[in-house]
Amino acid sequence: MLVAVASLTLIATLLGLILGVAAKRFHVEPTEIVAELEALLPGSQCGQCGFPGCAGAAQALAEGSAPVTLCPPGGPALAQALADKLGVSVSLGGMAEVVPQLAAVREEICIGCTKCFKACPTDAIHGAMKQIHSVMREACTGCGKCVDVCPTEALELIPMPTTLGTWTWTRPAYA
Amino acid sequence: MGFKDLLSNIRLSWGVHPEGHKDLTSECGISDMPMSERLVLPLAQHIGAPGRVAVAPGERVLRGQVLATASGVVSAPLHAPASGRILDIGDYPVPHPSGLTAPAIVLEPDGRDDSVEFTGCADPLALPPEDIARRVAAAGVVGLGGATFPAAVKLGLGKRNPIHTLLLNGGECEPYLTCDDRIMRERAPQVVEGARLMARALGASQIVIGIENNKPTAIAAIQLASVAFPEVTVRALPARYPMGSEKQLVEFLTGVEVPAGGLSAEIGVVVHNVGTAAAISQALRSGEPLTERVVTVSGSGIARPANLRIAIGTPVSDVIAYCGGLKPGVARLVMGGPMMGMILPGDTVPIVKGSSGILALTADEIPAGDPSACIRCASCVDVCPIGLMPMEMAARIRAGKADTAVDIGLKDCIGCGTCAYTCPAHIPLSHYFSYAKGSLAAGERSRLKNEAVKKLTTARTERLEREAQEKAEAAARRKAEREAAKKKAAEQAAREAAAGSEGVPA
Amino acid sequence: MTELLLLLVSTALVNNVVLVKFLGLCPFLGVSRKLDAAIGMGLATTFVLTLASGATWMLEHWLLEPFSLGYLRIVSFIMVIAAAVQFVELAIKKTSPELYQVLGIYLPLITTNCAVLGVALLNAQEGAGFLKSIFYGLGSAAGFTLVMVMFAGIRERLELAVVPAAFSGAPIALVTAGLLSMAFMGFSGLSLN
Amino acid sequence: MKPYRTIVKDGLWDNNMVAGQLLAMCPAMAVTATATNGLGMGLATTVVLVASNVLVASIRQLVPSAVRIPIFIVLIATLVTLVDMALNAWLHDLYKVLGLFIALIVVNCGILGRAESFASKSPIAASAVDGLAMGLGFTLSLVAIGSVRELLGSGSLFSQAHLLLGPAFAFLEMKFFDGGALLMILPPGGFIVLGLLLAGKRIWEARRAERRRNLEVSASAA
Amino acid sequence: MMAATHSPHAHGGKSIRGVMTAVMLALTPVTLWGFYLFGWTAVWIWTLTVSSALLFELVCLNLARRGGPASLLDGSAALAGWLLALTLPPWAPWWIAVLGSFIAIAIAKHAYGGLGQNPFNPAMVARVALLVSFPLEMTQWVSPTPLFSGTGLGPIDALEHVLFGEAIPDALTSATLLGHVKAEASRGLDLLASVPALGPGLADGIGRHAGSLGETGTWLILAGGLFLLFRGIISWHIPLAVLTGLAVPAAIGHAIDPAHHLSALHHLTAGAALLGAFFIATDLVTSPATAPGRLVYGLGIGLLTWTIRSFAGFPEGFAFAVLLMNACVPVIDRFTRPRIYGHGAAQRSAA
Amino acid sequence: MSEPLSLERLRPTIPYQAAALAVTVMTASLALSFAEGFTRGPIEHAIAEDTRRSLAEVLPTGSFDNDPGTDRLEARDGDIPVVVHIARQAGVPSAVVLETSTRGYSGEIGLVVGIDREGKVTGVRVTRHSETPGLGDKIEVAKSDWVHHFVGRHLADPDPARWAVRKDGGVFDQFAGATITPRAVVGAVKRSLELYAREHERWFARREAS
Ligand SMILES: Cc1cc2nc3c(=O)[nH]c(=O)nc-3n(C[C@H](O)[C@H](O)[C@H](O)COP(=O)(O)O)c2cc1C
Ligand SMILES: Cc1cc2nc3c(=O)[nH]c(=O)nc-3n(C[C@H](O)[C@H](O)[C@H](O)COP(=O)(O)O)c2cc1C
Ligand SMILES: Cc1cc2nc3c(=O)[nH]c(=O)nc-3n(C[C@H](O)[C@H](O)[C@H](O)COP(=O)(O)O)c2cc1C
Ligand SMILES: Cc1cc2nc3c(=O)[nH]c(=O)nc-3n(C[C@H](O)[C@H](O)[C@H](O)CO)c2cc1C
Ligand code: SF4
Ligand code: SF4
Ligand code: SF4
Ligand code: SF4
Ligand code: FES
Repeated sequence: MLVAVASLTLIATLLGLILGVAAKRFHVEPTEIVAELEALLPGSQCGQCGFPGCAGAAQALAEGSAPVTLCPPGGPALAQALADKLGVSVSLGGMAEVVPQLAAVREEICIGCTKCFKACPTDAIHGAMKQIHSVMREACTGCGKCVDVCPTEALELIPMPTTLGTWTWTRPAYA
Repeated sequence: MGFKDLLSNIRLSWGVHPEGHKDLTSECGISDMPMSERLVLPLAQHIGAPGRVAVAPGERVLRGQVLATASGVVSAPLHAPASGRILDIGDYPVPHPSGLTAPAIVLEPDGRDDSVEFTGCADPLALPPEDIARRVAAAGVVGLGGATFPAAVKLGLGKRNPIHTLLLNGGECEPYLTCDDRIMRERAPQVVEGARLMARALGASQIVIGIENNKPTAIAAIQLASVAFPEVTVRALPARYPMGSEKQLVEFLTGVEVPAGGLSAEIGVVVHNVGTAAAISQALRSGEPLTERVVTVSGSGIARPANLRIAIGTPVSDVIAYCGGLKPGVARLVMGGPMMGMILPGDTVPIVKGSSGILALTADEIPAGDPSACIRCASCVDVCPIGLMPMEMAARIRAGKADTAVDIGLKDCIGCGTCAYTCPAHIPLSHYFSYAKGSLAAGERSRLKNEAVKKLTTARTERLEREAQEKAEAAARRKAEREAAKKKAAEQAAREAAAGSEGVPA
Repeated sequence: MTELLLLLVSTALVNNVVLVKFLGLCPFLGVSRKLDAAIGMGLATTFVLTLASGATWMLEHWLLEPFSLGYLRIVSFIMVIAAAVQFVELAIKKTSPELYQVLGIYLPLITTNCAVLGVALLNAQEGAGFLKSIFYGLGSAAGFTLVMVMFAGIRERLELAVVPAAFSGAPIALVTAGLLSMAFMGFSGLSLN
Repeated sequence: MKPYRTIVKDGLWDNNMVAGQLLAMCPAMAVTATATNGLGMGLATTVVLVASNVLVASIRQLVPSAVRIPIFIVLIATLVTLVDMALNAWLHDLYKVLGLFIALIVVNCGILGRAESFASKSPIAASAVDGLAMGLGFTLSLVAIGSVRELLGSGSLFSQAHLLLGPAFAFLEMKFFDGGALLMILPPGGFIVLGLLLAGKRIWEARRAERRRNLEVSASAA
Repeated sequence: MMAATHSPHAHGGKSIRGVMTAVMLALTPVTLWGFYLFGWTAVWIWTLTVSSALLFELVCLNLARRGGPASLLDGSAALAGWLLALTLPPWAPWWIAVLGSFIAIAIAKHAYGGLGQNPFNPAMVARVALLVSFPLEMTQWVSPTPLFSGTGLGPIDALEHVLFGEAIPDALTSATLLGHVKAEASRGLDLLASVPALGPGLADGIGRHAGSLGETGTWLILAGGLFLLFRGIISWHIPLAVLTGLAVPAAIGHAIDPAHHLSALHHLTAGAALLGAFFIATDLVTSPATAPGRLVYGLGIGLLTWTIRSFAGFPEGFAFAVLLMNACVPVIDRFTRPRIYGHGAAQRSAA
Repeated sequence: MSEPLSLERLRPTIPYQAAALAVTVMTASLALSFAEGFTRGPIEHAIAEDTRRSLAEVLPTGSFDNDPGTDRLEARDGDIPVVVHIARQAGVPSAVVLETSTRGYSGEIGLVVGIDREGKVTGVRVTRHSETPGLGDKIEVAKSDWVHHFVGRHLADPDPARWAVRKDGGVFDQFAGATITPRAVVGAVKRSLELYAREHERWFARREAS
């Protein structure tokens, strides 16, 4: 019995030592997943995802309490990138239905107050004081902040128009 | 057909033999179609940047006048097919499956046919190579084989890669189409001359003209026309779709494959369509730009099938009317061949530089049968000329994993539709691939946009911070100044108080 | 030599650990969604299983048997196995984070991948020699890897199939495992004499 | 911390060891040729699970993470060996029925799974409840699988229950017909039956969800 | 405006129904021959299997709310039932046929989502499941009782037999060649001594011996198979590889130890080898998609069949071999993808 | 917990880890060793009782008064090891029980065969097997009374040629769909009888002499 206890204890001590050393040797810093996720997000802090901004969205993603498709401005490409990062699979089916939006200025009403210009998180609105403002299609994420602040309701969100360059074949219907 | 060709024919394992339907038009000589009353000339008729408008509405233009100039490295100018008045510049329906409109110039011919002065050249073969390319570019010639790549740009490839061979593509493997066949039969000397011009521009020492063996008359005509030129060889190709595809043609005629994602020029080969060759010869001899092309009008739904020389911009409806109109029972209008051509959303769209055919297909000519599940028969694998596994790619795309379809070659797919043609389950395979390529491109666009947005937001945040800091600094400065002033004032007041006089409020 | 080879065949195919002996089912079902992960898991298990077969043989023959400590067999075996697994886990975590992410919670579970302990215990029960023990471990692991790979291949294909909602995921995977196991019954009674 | 209700519901149904997590599959497949065996394995496992959860929860503060798995597993193995010895010595007849399962409990990865994912992070009482709920959920699954396999495979239910539970339970033993589909009591049957049961569970849950939705709709309409 | 339809605007005209019909056509001669050979019970079993397969297909399609009569009539279910019927004992009880169809159609096919989605050959899944579940019923063979010869049962008696399962008259029971060999081998007897009937008679190709419909009529099966080959329904790779994979080890084994190993010819003509090589291993859904893959797959089936026949507990291993190789198909497909144009070592120098 | 802080600090250190494992294992092995000490006796007793009972099952009641479980010797039948238990009535051998084994359909089948002085089978039981449930497992008494058919048989009843399953021309039933298992058991019983016939004098003599 003594042999049993002594030898097993000895082995255990040895194994414990080896594992302890291994744990030190092979120590890996836990990755800052939240920071990495936030780096992927657009960073426009627009709040369309329902979180107080991209940082909150990243936190929720890391916790798994938000789907990777949470960010409308990011679109399917971002969802895919997030899914890859988190190692989950994603079905972009539902995402494609969300038509990207774009702010449009009704020029006849715009008074050039520059409120929208100041509100836009992506500097997508151009125009100087007292001049008609216009929206850059390439930069606007459709967040609607400008619409909220416009005093004359000159701004509205319209679906991003399709051109020959952006048109794509639709998904074939499946029998 | 030589023994070697026979061997290669047996060795080839890809491709299909669609029913040709070429007899509908193969004996119809090329005839001219009268000018329409209104021409619609889209600015983008070629691969690359759309042309830049050079005229204004209401302006009168002459035949051959530049309507839009080339607007980049890969672009081509657009010329007026007739003299007349510019009615409008705006969005008009164009030949595109989406049915969308695109910027176009509308020209009303006045029937006078006044033209600008053309500077032809009696012996274009004497021109220096750069001159040939320059004149081709000025004439607005684009590839007439379907891809509409600006021909001059391709002629410039010789500068970057040593080109040893020019291949002339007389495959015309699409069913119904006979326009290339007719051009080779009727304008063989022009085709050969065009080829020699291009070879000169490219610095290529040999010219191989490949023609499918179902066009014996054309082979004979081209052989006759090229008999005096030792650098030109004519090779019969097995009649098999898609023999006319550049990659297949190159491999068949040279035994070398075009590297994935690369150009055939990388292996010293450039491919041009026979029609393009004829157009180049004509453009250089007469100095006239490309404003018309030969179009096969065919299909069981057309009253009088024909091969017509048609002015660019002519509405399809006029073409159909000229050919006796549609017979009852037409199910589909197609521009191009049935394998790769596009469905036309309507007949108001114009003929463009890339239109090789107008087909009116009846119900028994088009695929019937609803798609059902893939039975993994692998017919699609067997016929794919690229060596892809179409059913596997389609399954991945259907499951929402287009990105993994790329891993197994989606980007290598040439969209030839051979797989869909053969699929017993009627799965729209090539549609899946177009869809996936489109959504991947959309994804890429949105990724780029995200990056741009990200840059913009960071810039804005930095700017706001800077501004805030500047404001703060300014405020601090002002405060310091105020404080200093106050101090000074206080001192002064103190001094004044000390002096016994009334203090002035600051 | 032929005997050892036959032993390999018989442990890998006829008495397949997973499909016939019902050992190691949790990783078999859990890590078979991707072919690459399955191969990784198979290799990790092969390593651990072979290592454990050798280590437990020594334990058995140098300690437990001489001092008749049979009652400590389970505890001592499992301690050695657990330590070996944890070592492998730490090493993979360091050397290949991708593999680590894929194998996830299953790496620690190799410990109780009952195949490892099961094979060790069976070896002890059979009183197999050292080399035979090692080959027994190797053959079992090969069988494990083999069915993992086949199964993962099928599951990758099932991901693309239009499986009815009631069956998609675990249910159809289990039915597939059943059919696979049924196919392996073809080897039952396999004897080479 | 989760409320007890959730812990219990998780263990019995939502996060059921077999039907939800696909853990502890080996015993779930290996011993379920009859419902009785399933019951025996389930009960034996429950005892060990509760004990190991309690033990692990009570020493969790002391265990360094680098060696936690070896420690947990050694504890579990010791527990099992102790139970094995005790039964063998003093309840030998029961041991002859249960012996097979007890050796298998050691390798039941579900037990370590609970130690890792619940007991090592929860207080003792919650761990005990978790062990009990998980164990009973496990038993439930095993009996379900065993019943279907036995019924289809040999036309009976709970055969030899009196050996496990005592003669008073002989009434459980039922015989419906002779013969049956041998496949069901062979290895493939285990997988297939569990697969079909899981599909059934899905369908049932979907129906229930739909019914509840319908109720809510009609309630809100009212 | 017409809806945007993608090219191609032409189709080759192949259809699933056409493919399945061709296979059924190819099976007709051997089936009719089997009817003649085994009499009315065989007719009833075939009818029951095929009709119940269609019935289960209809039920499953309805449950999945997929397709209507068009999907039902694509022929795949009828074909699966047909092939299963060809592998069942011709005097089996009715519930073997019905249960078999259920397993093939509902479990092996529709649980996976129906046509094209199943990784395992439905008919073989059903056959193996039946064999393992009911070894008795599945291994009771009868000697041929040709129609009109007076030895067999009339249509009504045969139906009664199938439905009410009276015992098969002892005088009729017999063993298949492979079953006989296995039984003798299990008693440790020498083949040369114990199987005197191993003359060329067994390989006569008309198959006047006990077995399933698909094990008899060798020449007719071969003819049907060649018909499919020439119609381009199946490619030559799988049949050739299967037969090679079976014949080569069989020949070697027989040369080394004729007392324990049947000759290659016997292996090829006995049992399900030919039917399997041409009609079962070639099932499009469950076989690899590329030529090299098909060769690997076929060789694997042949080799495994020989191994199981020669060494394992079952007299016939074809069905098991098919299922085992079915399971390998995704892996085979993955590692035998064709080389994509323009990738890899294809840059041959210009001719 | 009074010193969580120091524990926090201690836990990651290597010696602590090694010690934790060592202490666990030590406690475990101590506990097991003690338990083993306590249970060894009762377990041995229970096992002996088991053996005795299973031997008694294949012997006629009241045909012996010794403990055949301990009155044993080892023999070989070809390459199969056989344990011979001798039952005595007042010291005189009255019967033997052979513990033997044979290869069935899947793996070994363990058997005990009781044989009385005249060479008649007094009982057969299968002690372990892994035959297919539903097919080959009818050799268990719990499943079927098949093994009872051996009782009273001896080498001349039936004559040796018919000591086989019906399928092989013998008198014993095979099971529907399973011939291999019964064939194996019939063969093993026959071989036991032959072994007995060959060797029993020696067994009885040696024992009586000692
Ligand atoms: C599937 C496919 C089929 C094609 N068939 C032809 C053809 O029959 N004739 C042809 O000239 N070009 C055909 N092309 C286009 C050629 O690949 C190539 O772009 C063209 O020959 C280049 O000549 P171009 O620039 O003068 O048009 C085909 C392309 C594809 C993808
Ligand atoms: C779907 C179905 C499955 C059946 N399965 C079996 C079975 O697995 N085993 C069986 O013996 N009888 C089965 N039967 C019952 C048979 O019809 C028949 O009653 C039985 O084989 C009588 O044979 P016995 O001598 O074994 O009692 C089944 C019947 C049906 C309808
Ligand atoms: C799944 C399965 C399990 C089997 N198990 C046994 C078995 O336990 N015992 C046995 O003798 N035969 C078993 N067999 C063997 C077959 O029934 C074999 O055909 C039979 O033993 C040969 O005897 P026969 O001459 O009665 O056909 C099994 C077969 C199968 C398919
Ligand atoms: C050449 C060919 C062979 C076939 N062989 C089988 C077969 O062996 N078993 C089967 O169930 N179905 C067979 N089918 C029918 C069909 O493919 C099968 O039911 C599918 O596996 C169901 O998804 C075959 C079909 C064809 C075209
Ligand atoms: S929707 Fe996207 S961009 Fe807007 S705050 Fe949320 S994560 Fe940031
Ligand atoms: S919606 Fe308005 S505020 Fe938002 S990005 Fe577009 S322009 Fe800027
Ligand atoms: S469309 Fe693409 S996948 Fe289909 S055959 Fe052509 S190249 Fe191959
Ligand atoms: S041709 Fe159609 S049915 Fe055949 S494998 Fe390809 S996609 Fe599937
Ligand atoms: S119980 Fe989980 S691996 Fe065996």
